[in-house]
Amino acid sequence: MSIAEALRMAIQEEMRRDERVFCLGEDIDIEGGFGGAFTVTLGLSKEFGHERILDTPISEIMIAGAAVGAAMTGMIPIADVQYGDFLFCMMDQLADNAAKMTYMSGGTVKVPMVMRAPVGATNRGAQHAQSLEGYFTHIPGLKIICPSTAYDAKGLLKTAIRDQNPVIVFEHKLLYGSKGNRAEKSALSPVGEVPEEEYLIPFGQGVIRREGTDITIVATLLMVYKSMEAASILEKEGISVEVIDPRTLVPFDYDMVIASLKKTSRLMIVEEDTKRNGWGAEVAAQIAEDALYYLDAPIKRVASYDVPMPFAPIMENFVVPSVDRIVDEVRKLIKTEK
Amino acid sequence: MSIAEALRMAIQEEMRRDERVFCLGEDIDIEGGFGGAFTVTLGLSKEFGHERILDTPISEIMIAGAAVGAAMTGMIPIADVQYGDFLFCMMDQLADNAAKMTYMSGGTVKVPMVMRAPVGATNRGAQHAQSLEGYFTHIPGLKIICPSTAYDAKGLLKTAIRDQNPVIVFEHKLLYGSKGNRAEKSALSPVGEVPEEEYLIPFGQGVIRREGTDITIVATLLMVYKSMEAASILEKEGISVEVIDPRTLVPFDYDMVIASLKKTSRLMIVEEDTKRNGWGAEVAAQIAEDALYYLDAPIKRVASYDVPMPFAPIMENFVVPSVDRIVDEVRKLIKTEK
Amino acid sequence: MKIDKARVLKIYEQLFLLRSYEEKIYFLFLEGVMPGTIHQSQGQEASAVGMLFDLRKEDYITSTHRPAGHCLAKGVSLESMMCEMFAKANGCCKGKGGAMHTGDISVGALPAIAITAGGMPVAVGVGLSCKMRKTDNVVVCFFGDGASNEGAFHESMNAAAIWNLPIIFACENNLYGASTHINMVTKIKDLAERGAAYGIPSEIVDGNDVFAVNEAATRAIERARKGLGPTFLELKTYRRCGHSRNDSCGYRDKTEEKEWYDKDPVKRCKTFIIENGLGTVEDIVEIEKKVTQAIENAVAFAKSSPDPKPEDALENLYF
Amino acid sequence: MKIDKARVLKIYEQLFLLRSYEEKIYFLFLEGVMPGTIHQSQGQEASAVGMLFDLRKEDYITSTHRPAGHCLAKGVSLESMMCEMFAKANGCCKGKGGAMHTGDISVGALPAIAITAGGMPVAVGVGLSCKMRKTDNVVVCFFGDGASNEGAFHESMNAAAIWNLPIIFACENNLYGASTHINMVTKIKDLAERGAAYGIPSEIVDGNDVFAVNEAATRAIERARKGLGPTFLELKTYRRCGHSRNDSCGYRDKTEEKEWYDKDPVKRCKTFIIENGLGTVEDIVEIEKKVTQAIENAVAFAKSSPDPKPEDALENLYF
Ligand SMILES: Cc1ncc(C[n+]2csc(CCOP(=O)(O)OP(=O)(O)O)c2C)c(N)n1
Ligand SMILES: Cc1ncc(C[n+]2csc(CCOP(=O)(O)OP(=O)(O)O)c2C)c(N)n1
Ligand SMILES: [Mg+2]
Ligand SMILES: [Mg+2]
Repeated sequence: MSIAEALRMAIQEEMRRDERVFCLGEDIDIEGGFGGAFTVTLGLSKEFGHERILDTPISEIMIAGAAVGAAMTGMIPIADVQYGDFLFCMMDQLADNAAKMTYMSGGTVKVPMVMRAPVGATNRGAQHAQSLEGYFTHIPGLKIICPSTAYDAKGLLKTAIRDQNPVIVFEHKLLYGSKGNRAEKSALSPVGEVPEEEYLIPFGQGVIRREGTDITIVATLLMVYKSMEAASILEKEGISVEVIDPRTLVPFDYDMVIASLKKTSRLMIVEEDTKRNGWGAEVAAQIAEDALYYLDAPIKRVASYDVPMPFAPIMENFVVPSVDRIVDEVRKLIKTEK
Repeated sequence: MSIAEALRMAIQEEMRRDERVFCLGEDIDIEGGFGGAFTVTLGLSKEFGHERILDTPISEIMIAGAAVGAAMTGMIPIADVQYGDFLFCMMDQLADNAAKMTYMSGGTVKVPMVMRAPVGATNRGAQHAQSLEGYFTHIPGLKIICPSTAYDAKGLLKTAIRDQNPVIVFEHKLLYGSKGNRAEKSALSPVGEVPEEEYLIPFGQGVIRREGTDITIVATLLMVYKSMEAASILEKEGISVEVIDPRTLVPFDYDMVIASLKKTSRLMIVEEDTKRNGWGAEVAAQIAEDALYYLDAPIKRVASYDVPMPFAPIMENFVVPSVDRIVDEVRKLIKTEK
Repeated sequence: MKIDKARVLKIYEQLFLLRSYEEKIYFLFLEGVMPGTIHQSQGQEASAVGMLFDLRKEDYITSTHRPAGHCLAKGVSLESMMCEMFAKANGCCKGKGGAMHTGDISVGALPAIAITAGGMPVAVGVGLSCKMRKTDNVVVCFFGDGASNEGAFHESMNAAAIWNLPIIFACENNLYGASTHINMVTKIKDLAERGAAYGIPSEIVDGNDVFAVNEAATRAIERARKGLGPTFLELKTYRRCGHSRNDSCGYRDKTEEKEWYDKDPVKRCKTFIIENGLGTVEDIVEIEKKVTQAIENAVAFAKSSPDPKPEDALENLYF
Repeated sequence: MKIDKARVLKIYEQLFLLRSYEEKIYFLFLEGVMPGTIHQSQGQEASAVGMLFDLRKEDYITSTHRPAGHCLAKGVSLESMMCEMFAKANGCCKGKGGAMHTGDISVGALPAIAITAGGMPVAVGVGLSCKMRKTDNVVVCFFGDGASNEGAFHESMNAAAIWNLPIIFACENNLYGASTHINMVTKIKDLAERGAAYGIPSEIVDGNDVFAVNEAATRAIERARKGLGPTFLELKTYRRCGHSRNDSCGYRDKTEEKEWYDKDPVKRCKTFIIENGLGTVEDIVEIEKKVTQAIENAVAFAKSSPDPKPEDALENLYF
């Protein structure tokens, strides 16, 4: 099953289970339309009607604010952000209202809402390419998740929908496996097993995608796959890489990373977000605070360079971490000796 | 001279020097009004008229966008953000337009603009208290400065106005020294010498506010003063603290910090921004990548706890780093031995 | 208009409560016992009371940085309001919200949102929720003249219109956004004209006449309950106080102030009652004594209430 | 209306250029030689050409995610546009901008902004700059029907109005925002009604009649140059193409499409010319050959142009 299908199934199951759950967003299920930019909500209005699959005007402030208001008063909105970049247009509603209402009310109000935001560079230029994790991990009161497989996508989204707090789901455009008109060139579109029976995945539990002993790579979304590829190349050189996919950034599974470091004593963080103050900065800082003594080498961050995303594929491929770059950086890091 | 006066003088001098420079913002110089929330632009319309000291509607998207458009076409806008928190309302214009225009245009367009944003907690609750540095240091294409003295305020703001790129100035509410109706309870309002003759302060050059040998503290704005106070308390215990004020966050003076670490081998970052993914995370991560071997202890970040700012002073004082907390953390860090 | 004696006296009691509460807060603030800042609503009582007098507990309001009147009129308890102002642990927001964020969801008052127009998109969501849950509850969304120039206003009005949401947009036009006169920041004569841009019926209302406001509110609320959609009410009113804490209003024309002060909504209601024999001077005195006492009690209660513990700051981040 | 022969033929040449350019791009895109996505403007040529035909080089435009027509009509060179589409180093944005951000400030075309309505506040700043620098230059701000529901639209219209800025707000109402019909997302009949909410004079224009558009533009530009402030023009038009790349427009009514296809602005102009004897079939053929050749040359030029170097990505972050 593709990630797009897994997400759709999660929404469908939760909407069947709980009538308070509904979707809103731009072009999410217009008759004859796209089902959202990446087909996740395609066809859901057939079963649930257009009241619960609510197509909105192009009004991001309203979309986010409406989600907050509905969540505060008994509903469970799932808002579709057509491209993650547009989160900037709703930033105030998310940072000042969604994230703060429970706290400002002294715990008397809850805001159970989900924002789904596609991220990643796909040759569309600087305003449709950003990975915005680092902006949102910085906001107290939000939970941030980033599923990289169909299994995780379904299990984590269902957990997000049942969470009593605002959750932002970052989904990667090249991992959806969207079909037809909405298919993406150079997409990876991993297909994964998803069990028949219902399951939920708790937040804050990473997975070890590959075991290794020489170095620990922490990566999310598309970078998990690039890191895995790098790992198998490096294996041939006798370098054993452990790849950890934290799956959720807030909360974050530091236990798993630290346990891994005790073994490998080397840490590399691979993210598509730009480097300066990306989510990787926080992970590096936290490890430098809590697990410094396990390290035998500097903490290396491999991230998009600190520039807006350029349009030309030649330049985009240079800015976004590539398998080659990961491989090179690992080699260098392995060489450094304390 | 107070920081508010120093900023006003910088604006005045630059507006006299270059007719392209103008100010815009809400309530910045209405007759009989406040001169901005912190009196920085008070009275400027007398000399420059209301065309160049432009009072705007409460329209943050427009204010930021208008600054971008004016900057792209031959003007040099200085936009007043009444409270830094409202930057979230303009986030898209700043992140997607101001920061990207030069790059997206292949270097054919310049965007010389300044956004002035007051930060800091002053018993106003969660929506008028935020320190937003960490959100903006993450945006490639912006420059971020944070003057903590009158001398720096004038010199850095003048440099910002002459810069060919978008600059965000974070100013601290408790440091302005605003007078009369706009004075702030519990304000520190440092008064500082400002020379007669003109001067500019280049970006990327920190200052050592106090020399020390046992530990390096990197702090900005109000936290510089709290760190200095902590340092003098610790001195009595025989702990010698070096306090570095980077003055600008983008670019950042890593040379100065690393030089200091060669001496002290211990690093603490003190920031009012919330901890997770605050600007201090980037500094810690960068040091863990470039200067790990100089460290004899974990990198400690003392920051606001990861919650929205509570209203009650008792709680606010607990959330924001206090002199006591800094002192305690330094003591602990000094004890830790590699 | 239903003007039976009891009702009118209750309305006066509300007006007087809002006025006395704010006056008391002002006094306490000057004493220096209250932290932060205050944005008060003296002079605008008729809009809060007139709009909310007939709402049900299950109906909702969204409010602004100037929330005291709205909250009290919606039924947030005097004690919990006062305790919040004193930053006490038993304040309506446990001391975490403060003067700009008072509210109590259990009586339908969402915690006030201090970002100008920031509560409007939230009101859209509340209206959507009332509709989707198939209730006939309504939402009164308060905002100011200045807020009508925010993008959030535009997106919210349009959404409420296309979805026929049970929302009453109550624009308290007190002529100023902070120090800025509305004529400096919009070219149109009446903000009510903006309703047409969304297909929302609008009315201009004398915001200092509590009965006029209440009549307009009654019409709008009925439309909303019937599922006929939102209404935009422009309530023309005026601040008798500064924008925030010690603001001497140097930006306001003194004759303008005088004119409006003469239209004091509290006095007007009192006069109306006496002149129409709906109540005696004794009734009035009675009410005022009762309210004044209640406020004194609330202050005493608040002062003797427990402060939050510093570490409480780490609670309630998540629900 | 000044309809001298030369002028009319030049207008046709422009229309045909825009149409042929987009058709060529579409073809190349299907071939798979172009990266990313495309948002094309077939069917909307009359609005770009009619609005911009009489602008000076010193005047400005702001554009959208659908910028090709606007850019070409403002004078961005065909070669630099084509090179940008091919992501070449000598594209109008050096290959860094791409299809959604084409522009060339040296001819007054700001790099297009792909955030819906995101260019409108920028246009306010450009108008402000034109006014403050005491020029009589004007700004044509293009946006779509969908953009009119963004907060940025509201804040920009209001600011332009109060400051009397020399801006022409050109709303290309092609009935859809992506797959969403305008009637689903706004209740009003004509978007032009929104001008009144800001005190901005508005006109409804047949956006598929290049001469009608040009006349309205002429009036609006004159007002702007005279310092009389902004105008809001609603240009009723239609996409002959998908919203983006391979979009089969399954959300559009086929009879609606048929009706609009019959109003093809390029054909209409051609017919007008022939019927009114303003040009011969030969003149037309002449023009079309010339334009077609120019486009072929541009494609050849672009294909043979150098790619950027990977490391070029690190240049131009700051000016
Ligand atoms: C987004 C935003 N911008 C600016 C402010 C600062 N501010 C607080 S109240 C206010 C004036 C609001 O005017 P209006 O909407 O008329 O309400 P009033 O104060 O008159 O009740 C301003 C500018 C804010 N809180 N939020
Ligand atoms: C803020 C924002 N929201 C959503 C989008 C995605 N998007 C791109 S074009 C478009 C439709 C715009 O409609 P309209 O303004 O009518 O312009 P048109 O495409 O019809 O030319 C949408 C929703 C965007 N680019 N920016
Ligand atoms: Mg007002
Ligand atoms: Mg459209």
